[in-house]
Amino acid sequence: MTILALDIVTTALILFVVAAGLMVILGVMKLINFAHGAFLTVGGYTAMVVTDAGLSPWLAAPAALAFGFGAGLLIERVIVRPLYDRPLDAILATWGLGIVITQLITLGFGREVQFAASPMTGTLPLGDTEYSAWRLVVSGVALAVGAGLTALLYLTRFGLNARAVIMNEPLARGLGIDSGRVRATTFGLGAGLACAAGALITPLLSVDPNMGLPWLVNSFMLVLVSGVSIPSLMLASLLLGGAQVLVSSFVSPILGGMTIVVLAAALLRINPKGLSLG
Amino acid sequence: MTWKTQATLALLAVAALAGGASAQETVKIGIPVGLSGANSVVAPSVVQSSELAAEEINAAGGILGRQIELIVADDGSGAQGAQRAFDSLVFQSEVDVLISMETSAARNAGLPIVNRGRTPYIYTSFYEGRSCSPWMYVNAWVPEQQVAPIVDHFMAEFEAKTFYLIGSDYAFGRGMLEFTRAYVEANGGTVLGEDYLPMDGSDWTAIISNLRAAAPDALITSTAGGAPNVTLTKQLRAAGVDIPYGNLAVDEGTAKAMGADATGIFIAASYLTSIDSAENKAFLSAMEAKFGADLKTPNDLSVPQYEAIYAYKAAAEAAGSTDAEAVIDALDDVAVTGPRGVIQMNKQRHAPLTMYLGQVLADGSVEVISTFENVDPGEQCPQFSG
Amino acid sequence: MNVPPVAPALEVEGLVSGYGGAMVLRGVSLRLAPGEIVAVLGKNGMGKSTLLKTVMGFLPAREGRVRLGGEDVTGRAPHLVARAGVAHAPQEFTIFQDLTVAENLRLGVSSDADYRARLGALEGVFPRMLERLRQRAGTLSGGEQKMLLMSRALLARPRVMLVDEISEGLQPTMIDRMAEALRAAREGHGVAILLVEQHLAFALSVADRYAVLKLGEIIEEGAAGDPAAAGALADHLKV
Amino acid sequence: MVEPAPVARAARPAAERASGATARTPVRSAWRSALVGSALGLAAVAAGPFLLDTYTTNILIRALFLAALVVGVDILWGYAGVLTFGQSAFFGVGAYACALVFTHYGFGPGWAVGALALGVLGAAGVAALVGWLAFYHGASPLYASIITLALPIVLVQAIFAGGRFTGSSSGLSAFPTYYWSVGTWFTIAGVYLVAVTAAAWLFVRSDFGRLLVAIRENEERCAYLGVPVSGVKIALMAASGAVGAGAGFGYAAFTNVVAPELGGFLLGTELLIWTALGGRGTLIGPVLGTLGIDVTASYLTGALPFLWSLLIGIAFVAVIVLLPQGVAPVVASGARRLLGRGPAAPSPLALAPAPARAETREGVAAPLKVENLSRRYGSLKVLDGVSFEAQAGAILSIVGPNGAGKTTLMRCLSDGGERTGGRVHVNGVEIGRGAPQTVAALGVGRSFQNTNLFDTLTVGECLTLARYKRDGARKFARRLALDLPQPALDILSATGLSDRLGLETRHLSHGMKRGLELAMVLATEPDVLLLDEPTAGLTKAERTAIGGVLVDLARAHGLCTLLIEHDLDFVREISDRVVVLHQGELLMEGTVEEVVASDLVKAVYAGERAETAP
Repeated sequence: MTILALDIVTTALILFVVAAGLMVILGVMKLINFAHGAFLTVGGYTAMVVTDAGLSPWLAAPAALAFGFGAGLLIERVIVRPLYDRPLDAILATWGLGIVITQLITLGFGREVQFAASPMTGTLPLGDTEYSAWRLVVSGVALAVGAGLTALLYLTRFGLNARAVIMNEPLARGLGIDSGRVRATTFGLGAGLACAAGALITPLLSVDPNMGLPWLVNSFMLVLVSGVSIPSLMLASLLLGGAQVLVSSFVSPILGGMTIVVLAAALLRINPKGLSLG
Repeated sequence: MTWKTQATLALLAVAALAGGASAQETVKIGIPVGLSGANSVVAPSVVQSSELAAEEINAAGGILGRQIELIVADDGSGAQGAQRAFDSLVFQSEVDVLISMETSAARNAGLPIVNRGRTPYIYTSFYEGRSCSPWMYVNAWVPEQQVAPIVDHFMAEFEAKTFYLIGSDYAFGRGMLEFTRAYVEANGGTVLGEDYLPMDGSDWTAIISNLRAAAPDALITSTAGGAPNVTLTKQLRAAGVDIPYGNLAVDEGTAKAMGADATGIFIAASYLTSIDSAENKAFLSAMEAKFGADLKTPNDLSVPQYEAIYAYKAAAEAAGSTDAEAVIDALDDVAVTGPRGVIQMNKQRHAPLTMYLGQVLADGSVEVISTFENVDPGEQCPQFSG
Repeated sequence: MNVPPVAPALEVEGLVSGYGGAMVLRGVSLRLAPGEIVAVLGKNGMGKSTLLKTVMGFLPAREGRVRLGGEDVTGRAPHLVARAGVAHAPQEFTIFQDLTVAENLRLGVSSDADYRARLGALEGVFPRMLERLRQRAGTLSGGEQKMLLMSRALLARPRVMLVDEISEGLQPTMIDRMAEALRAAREGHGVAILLVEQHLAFALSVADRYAVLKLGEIIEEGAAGDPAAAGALADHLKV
Repeated sequence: MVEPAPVARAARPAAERASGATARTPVRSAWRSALVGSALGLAAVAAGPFLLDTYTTNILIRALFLAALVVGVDILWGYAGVLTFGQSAFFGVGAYACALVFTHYGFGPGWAVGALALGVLGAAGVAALVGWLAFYHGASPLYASIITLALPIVLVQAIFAGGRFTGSSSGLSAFPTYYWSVGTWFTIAGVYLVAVTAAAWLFVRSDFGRLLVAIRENEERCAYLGVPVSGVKIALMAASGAVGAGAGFGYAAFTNVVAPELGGFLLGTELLIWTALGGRGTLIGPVLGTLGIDVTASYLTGALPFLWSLLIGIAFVAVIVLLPQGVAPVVASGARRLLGRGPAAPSPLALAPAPARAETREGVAAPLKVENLSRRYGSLKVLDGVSFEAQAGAILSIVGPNGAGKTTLMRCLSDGGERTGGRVHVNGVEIGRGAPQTVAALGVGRSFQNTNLFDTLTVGECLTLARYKRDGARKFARRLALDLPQPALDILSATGLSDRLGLETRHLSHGMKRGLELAMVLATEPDVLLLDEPTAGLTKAERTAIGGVLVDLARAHGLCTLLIEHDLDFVREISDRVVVLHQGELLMEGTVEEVVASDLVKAVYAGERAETAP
């Protein structure tokens, strides 16, 4: 029972941290970034490069965050900016971008499955049982990311400007806020978070050019259901991720794979606002 | 895979396109293999051993006096890619023979094309058994040859009564585990659970929790070769699972690549680098000499590939031509001595094999625990029993 | 050409703009000296709000120029116009309903340090805002929302304020407060104010000059103090 | 339902004669181009096996089946604007129908026909279900995309869950099938593609095809004209699903292998890429794009697999960002320039007056009755307790300052889903929660404040569209004669639109757009006319003309007209009664004189009315 509860909580938090970058971009830019899966992959390869270079595997996620932020700024400038008023085209263009990134990775690193060293292995004792140490670490990081994003949005000037742009962009511009810059920074932040998440989940997985793809659709569904707020993304991850664990454990792991998609589509049909808390 | 090998492949393919004029002079061997996808971990080693075989044979005068030309095509480890690869090799490059290590999905997708193109096909991957085609021979193991050593060892050595089975949901995974379940139950054991994840699945959390809840004496897994095997093993280790762990799909190279996580895994194989024979030592040193630092550890998938090329040479020479039907007829009769010993595919298109039970050590090498001579593949394709 | 000794705070010259194919402004020219208050009067749909939106850069000017202190800002993005010293108090979607009063006010000032330094100045004009800093703006009454809107514009310390129908729906006492606030802004910081209004009495009590906009053109201009103006204007504006 | 009125039938030959021997009518040219294209296509199919080697023929067969699938994607996305990621699922359903039946049940001509029927009907059923989920009234386009994205994922997981039955990840192969020669399969695939493409070609050039474009450009407006938008999209989805399943069936029978990838999300996105690169909304572009890219991919996978995918990826991004319409239109306009042919053909549409409707409105209650209507957004009350009646033959103007709730009122009267409280009766029938097309069917016609019509439709096409409620839409042809009610004809001739039936609406002047807007609403023959600022931005002369038409409509045709107006002079000239809204409440209702004389109203307009803070 404890294990099941831990499975649910850690799965939810992992889903949260993986989806956070997508949510940030959708929230501020109203833009669905289908290159999210590719960004996760970039994070995995960053982890591999960092550990191959002999650096501490703990540096993988921060390095991925920094790299993703820089790449995100560039990508926003070149590809995303012309698509702000064409949301469906933006999905397609970012999907295309994902293909390009995946192929570039393949050209650079080869298409085969590779490995990155883990910062830690084995289990941690937890009450009367023990549990995967790295899953617990990732869960902790996810909570920190949630807290950090909340602080960024609610305690800083950038966060205030970003929220103003989300709520009413023309009014924000009329007050002298450069919404273009807010968007660019946000895209960088979202890309950085996605890359960092990719680096974080790498110790649980292997590194290959398509490693991020399976996460894309689930992240997408969670973010849409959550209606882009941090607490509701947390809630959506917990409910839908929990359902996935339950279905996988008690019904079939294969049906577990589509739990999130089916539940999200149904929830959005019943209430187009999903689980939005505000 | 690096830029360099890729460029080589590209050159090979370009050479194949441009080489129409010299088609009469070379023997074309098509190698559809999973350079991307699940098999990408082992595929480079298969390509390397093929290259060595071709180089050795060409240096010794080729087949029937003709040089060998290898044409490698990526099958993406799946059915869709295999169709393209087989189509291109059979109908575009018009190869004389297909020799390849592939996933079961890719093999199944390729067989109709092989049948249509009437091309001999030597399948060099261990698999779930009972795949039959008038154009296909198999020189690697099937469950009848491989499962018994591991289960027997677990039952005898660890007094294992209860087993848990985990696999990738595809023909090989299910085929192996269904055989294992039957074998366990026939020997008085119990199977507490049998769980599958799709081939592209990477989150084994729920399955591992079910496994821990069931608390079996031993675990046997049969996943797709590359990524699923790695993610499952990593997550098992991360969850602290330390019961006897038999892995039906891991090869020596992958075990080495997985590092510490692979330590202690039991494997049953028809080839291990530690086999003490002159042929094996000669093979290993030739590989070392040819590839040096780029060498991928030879393994239970790349060695049958090496031997199959020699088997084709022997059959073509016995038949006196590369005519497809003549070669198919001759393949039954030729025996080839290679790193694994003497191999003859005369049991319903399959081969009796010497099997080794081993355990992965901390340095990634495999320690041989026991040896089973000439294990029979059993009833695979009765229609070819003549 | 004679350059005036002090460039006008805001100069609009031959402005043409509109939505899609429909031209709402058909060549409007206006000039505000620093510290001057000008009221643009007219009925609904005559182009008053369009004039302010075009000055801000929300709508592209098809023809004509907009200058701030002599500097041509035609075609600049709204945030650049705002940074050049223009505060816009629009008529619709005026405040961020889901942000607090304090956050709304902060957004009016480009730096948080300036915001903290200037906040006290509201004490004399709209002390109620200081009491409600932590309240969500959407829960304020209609009149308080207008105060917030005006406070935000004042805190920006702009060179030019564009004020769109601030009097609409307000009680007379509140209208007087708005008038005081506008006069104080002009006197304290020399702000030039362009008022768009339908409320004749209020407009004429605050403004130095007036202009009447009808069907996108200025059809009449004059000094607000002229006693004849009120009567003539009432004709233009009656139902 | 598509049968034209007798008058029109008599008029049509005359219209055709009038258009002259040299005029290329879109209808005829569509049939002619379809015939020529089909002939060329079939010739290529016939010649293919003789000219191509086995390998190329092999990969072309697969590409031909995929191209037939892409036709459905292009119709949905390129024409109707539904971005679908899930078309591959229908392909997969067809393919698995073939494989499952042949593997597990039996093989033979009867089984083959049965499996094909199972696949096609199954896919159509799944598509209809998906459409029902995705296209409810008020659904965002994004939601439809989400559902189409979920579909292949669910299908693939279902295939995985099928274990031995579906072959799970490995798929099924080596089931019995027809080992016909490659040439025969090539012919089958080629003929299927040519037939599908030709039918689609005629379809998109029909009145119904223009309806799809109209839905893409302005779905809401279509609904208000009485077009059952959701029904149309669901039917379209089902039809394209059936066509895709047919292609999948052929693909599986030919290749003898099915795998989950055939129904997967990745293939779905590839279809979009081919469509985008070929040029969405051109049919031929995506078909050629599919053939070109898929065949080239097969040739290059061996040699340059990543480089090729990389180039495709870069081209895709570039096309989406820079050339949203794809490469084909650029090529086409270049070709047109070379051939010196203009893009616009004169419209052959002949207008005729529709017979006056026989039914009378005698004895019916007021055409429009509003009781205690309210609309809240969260805690914000935009309308509160509004009640009034509007009479036949009278013009009721709604005035009030900005933000009084006038446009919201219009919305609540024309869409049953909008109001939060109260009742609206149209011709004595409560509108309930009816979607706009339902309310339109009750007799409400609404014009909008902004004039975004359907940019790429011509004036004639807009009018044809507006007659959908009365005349339906032809699925493989264009109508040549259109009956319009007299008032609509009057407006068209008064604004000069009747001479510009072939002109795309984006080229119209603002005044003409207003005129067309009004004519379209009148073409639906409403009993209740809701007009939101019909004179905004018009010149004095245009106002007067429209005012005259409105008065005439009320007096001579007995229409019940509701009008939102800012220009109070205009209101005074034409209104019978006036309703004044202020802050969501009905401040007063009365005759023009009463309202003008009211001090209260004056106060509101001068901004002097005391507002009590809530």
